[in-house]
Amino acid sequence: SGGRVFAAPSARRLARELGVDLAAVDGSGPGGRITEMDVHTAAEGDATEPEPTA
Amino acid sequence: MVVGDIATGTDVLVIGAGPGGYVAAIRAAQLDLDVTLVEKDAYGGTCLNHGCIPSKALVSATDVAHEAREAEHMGVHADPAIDMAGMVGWKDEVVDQLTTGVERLCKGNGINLVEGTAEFADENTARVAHGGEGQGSESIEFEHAIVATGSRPIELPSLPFDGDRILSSRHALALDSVPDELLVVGAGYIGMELATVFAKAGSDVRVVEALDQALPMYEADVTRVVTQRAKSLGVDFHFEEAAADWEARDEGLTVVTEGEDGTVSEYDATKALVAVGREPVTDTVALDAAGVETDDDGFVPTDDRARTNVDHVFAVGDVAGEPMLAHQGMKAGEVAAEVIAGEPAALDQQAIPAAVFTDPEIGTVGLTEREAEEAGFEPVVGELPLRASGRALTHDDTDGFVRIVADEADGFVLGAQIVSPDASELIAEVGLAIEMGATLEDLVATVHTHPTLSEAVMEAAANAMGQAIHTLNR
Amino acid sequence: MVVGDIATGTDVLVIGAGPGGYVAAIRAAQLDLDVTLVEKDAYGGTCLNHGCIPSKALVSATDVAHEAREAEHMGVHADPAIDMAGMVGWKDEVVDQLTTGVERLCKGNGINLVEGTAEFADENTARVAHGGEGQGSESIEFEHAIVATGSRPIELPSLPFDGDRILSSRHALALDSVPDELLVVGAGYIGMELATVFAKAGSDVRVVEALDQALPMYEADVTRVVTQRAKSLGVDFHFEEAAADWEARDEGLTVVTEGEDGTVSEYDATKALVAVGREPVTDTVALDAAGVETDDDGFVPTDDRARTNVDHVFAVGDVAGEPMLAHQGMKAGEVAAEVIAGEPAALDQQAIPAAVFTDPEIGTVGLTEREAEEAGFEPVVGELPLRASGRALTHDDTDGFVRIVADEADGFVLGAQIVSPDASELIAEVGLAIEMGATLEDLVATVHTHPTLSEAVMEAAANAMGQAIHTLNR
Ligand SMILES: Cc1cc2nc3c(=O)[nH]c(=O)nc-3n(C[C@H](O)[C@H](O)[C@H](O)COP(=O)(O)OP(=O)(O)OC[C@H]3O[C@@H](n4cnc5c(N)ncnc54)[C@H](O)[C@@H]3O)c2cc1C
Ligand SMILES: Cc1cc2nc3c(=O)[nH]c(=O)nc-3n(C[C@H](O)[C@H](O)[C@H](O)COP(=O)(O)OP(=O)(O)OC[C@H]3O[C@@H](n4cnc5c(N)ncnc54)[C@H](O)[C@@H]3O)c2cc1C
Repeated sequence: SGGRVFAAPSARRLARELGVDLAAVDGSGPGGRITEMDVHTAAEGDATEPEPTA
Repeated sequence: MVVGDIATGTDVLVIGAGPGGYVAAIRAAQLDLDVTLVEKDAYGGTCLNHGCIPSKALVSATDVAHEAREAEHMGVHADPAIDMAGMVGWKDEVVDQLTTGVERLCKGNGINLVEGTAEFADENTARVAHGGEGQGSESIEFEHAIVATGSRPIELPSLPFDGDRILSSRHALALDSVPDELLVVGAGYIGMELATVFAKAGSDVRVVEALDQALPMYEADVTRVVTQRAKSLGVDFHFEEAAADWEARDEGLTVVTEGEDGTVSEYDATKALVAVGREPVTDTVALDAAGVETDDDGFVPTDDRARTNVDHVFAVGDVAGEPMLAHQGMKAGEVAAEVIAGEPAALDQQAIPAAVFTDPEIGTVGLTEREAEEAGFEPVVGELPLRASGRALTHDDTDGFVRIVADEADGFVLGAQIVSPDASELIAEVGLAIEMGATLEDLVATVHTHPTLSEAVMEAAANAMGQAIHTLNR
Repeated sequence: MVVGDIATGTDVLVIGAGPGGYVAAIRAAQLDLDVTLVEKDAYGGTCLNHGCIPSKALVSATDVAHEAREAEHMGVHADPAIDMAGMVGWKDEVVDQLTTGVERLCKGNGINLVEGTAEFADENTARVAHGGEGQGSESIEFEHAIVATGSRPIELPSLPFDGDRILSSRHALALDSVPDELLVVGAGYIGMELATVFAKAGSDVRVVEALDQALPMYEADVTRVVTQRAKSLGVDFHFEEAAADWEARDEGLTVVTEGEDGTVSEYDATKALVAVGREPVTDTVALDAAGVETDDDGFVPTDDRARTNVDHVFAVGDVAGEPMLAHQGMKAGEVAAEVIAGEPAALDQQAIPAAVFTDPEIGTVGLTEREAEEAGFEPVVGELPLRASGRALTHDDTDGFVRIVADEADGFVLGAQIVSPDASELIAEVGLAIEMGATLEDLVATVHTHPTLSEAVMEAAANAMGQAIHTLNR
């Protein structure tokens, strides 16, 4: 659907903070919306070092 | 004030104290950075002094008069008279309160305020020339700079501003009497807001626009409501005509226009207001000394961290390009400050709302149906006409509609186009819905107060799901 | 109309066509159920005919006059006069349009409309007595029934309604002249809205309230703003006094009150409006014939599916108890219809908003700080005073504030208390935030249009995070 990632601003900020690429996260929310929990899960499951954010 | 040439150092130099600059400065100071804010003119920039605030003050004040004048059928008999000098005086008080407030907030946050014009000397130094003779100048060394120099009205070579007969929006917001006949060149949002203000204040208003509709950035059915209302206020539209020349005449002027087909027309007016767009202000600041690039239109390109091509120099607000709106500048100011402070901030908003404070207002956020299609969605659209809203009826204001655009497949809310009283307020909810990834169902399930216009947002969403109560679903 | 006693059958019998009933009927019809809607009086019930809509029409109309009267300092000179008969006539037109609209929507959705009073005969049958002599009656067999019989004003034995000197809200909304002196008994939301309306229309208004503040369901600082404004409109408050007796006097009356301490006072007035609450209407419908129980206050208890103690009988709206608000009734109506149609619906809303259309308005949704504590949260609170809002200044209306309550630990938005112009509209966004499980950060990250009052919602949230720009953070 339009290639857009659906996630609340707080989840998007968390993804930046943890260096998670939202496009690669499976959302568990309605319609595939990505929750903060999904971002944490993706960050833990990711063996690579988080990217620097600033 | 500092006299003579002394050198100071700062973590963050902010150039320009409009909405982009003062918000950046305050946010940076909150994040414990040492901040210097330079402003050459007045705190609050265009927005507080010559833009958003004064225009909305006049919109509100003329609206009070207009509503009272039109309320006989509601049992209210009034014959309001407008004293433009009094109205502008009140507007100036509003502006004063807010600009004083901005200055106080800056001081309260410990920002170093410098009055003068800042020009880059090199990548890490700016010179500030203090206004007035013998005021001297100072050198400021910075770790990071935020350019927030804003924009100014575009001048037409054929109709150059003189502040007397040919006005910019800034002049128009400071008139001390209502012009008998006002010719507005340009039917963008500034032209349309001021055309409405002066029509309500009693001017005979004529609008000349080169394109074929008012507010050309909006969909035709959105614009139609506002154009119709403006016509009923006596505004006379001339589309597909461009201002070509002018001539002084008694106390006023004659403006010559040229149509698409070469037809020449002449319009007499007391004053002409030219509102054909705004251009970035970069000629005050010597960007090239810092190595900062501009694009072909003179704007400073930035990335999603509000960063220019020079890593430690940021640009926010109108100088950074579209959308040239105060809230975009403020958000970019916050992001620039947070990025400098090392926070994981970004300009990653899904939707920047925009409002036009005409009668009725227009409020839009996110995608139109067409834009949603172009973005690869399969949009579903829901609408509630305002005449089906109880609150709109009690406001005696039923021209308009609320339209919600969503993705058919998963119901995600993608956008809204609202034409209604307080549309500027109503879009806030849809903006949040878009940012949250809310679905139509989420909007419909949320209980909305009765009777309000916000119910129309819920009902438009319900209509998109085939579940609206107060309109038959299609 | 059906004459004589015939029997018909229906999937869903809805009794009462107020907001609870007509919405239930429309939603049930949308879900392909065969629906019969019985109304004894007028489509739209209390809300459209004698409540929400007429009161908001008069609020809006008197507001137009009031704003124009008070705008001299803004350069608008008007001396508005109110013609109450004209105003009430306009209000009646608004009501007519909406009630006709409801009838048309019901028909458009294929609902079987029956005029008359429905009384249960047994668990699956109701008798409808058609109004008027020789109109006969009919029997309706139903699979499911939805009781939506609403509420009526509570009458004080010491001050019984006579529609002439002693008025209910319904009478007050239909006056054809402005009473010189109006005594309002009860400072709940209906009393306060009407006190404001008549003060703006020119009455000398006096409010007598048994408790020690107006709008006692709200926090003291919320109420204070509205009480102060009412006082500046000339409303005279007498708290901790209860109406005890009355006596006719010339064209008006004298009302006797008794204070907490036994002090007796006498107030002369042209009319008295008694607005001390509303009680459920169940005496029209013979609930016991269907086995439906009521509680000690006469309300029909329901579960989160809007179901009564009898499985196939539902109750929605005021008859089902607090909050006695139209939007609560509508939502319950939808849920009842959906549950009957086998959908997984429930009254699981996290927050039911409420508004008081005084000057300024009050809008609340979700929890107050105290309620959040009681619910086991550790609340954090953010506020923006309206005098820090640019839009409030341009509205010339800066008394009030936006307060946001959130959970300290995870930032979830829990509630809002808003006192401002259009507070009834502004709470929509916070309602959505609560239902979505949005955090303070989500509200702050969402770009809000400048200049709007909705920015104050964002700034109050930012204040709770220590990040507000336009107010110093605590
Ligand atoms: C009539 C009108 C109505 C408008 N209404 C709205 C509205 O309702 N909503 C909305 O969102 N937007 C509105 N706008 C647009 C809004 O005003 C701008 O988007 C906003 O002001 C941009 O903010 P900024 O901080 O980028 O620049 P500005 O507000 O233009 O501020 C730039 C500041 O930088 C200073 N400056 C420039 N160069 C230097 C230098 N070298 N050294 C020191 N100082 C310098 C200037 O003096 C100025 O104070 C309106 C504009 C106009 C003209
Ligand atoms: C002055 C005033 C202002 C108000 N303002 C607001 C406001 O701004 N916002 C808000 O949310 N709420 C407001 N309310 C409250 C609102 O009006 C009620 O919450 C709402 O009307 C309840 O809807 P309902 O469907 O339960 O009942 P009602 O609207 O009372 O409708 C019940 C209907 O049932 C009919 N009926 C009863 N018995 C039978 C029977 N046996 N057979 C057939 N028909 C029957 C009645 O004739 C009536 O039409 C206001 C109320 C008043 C009085």
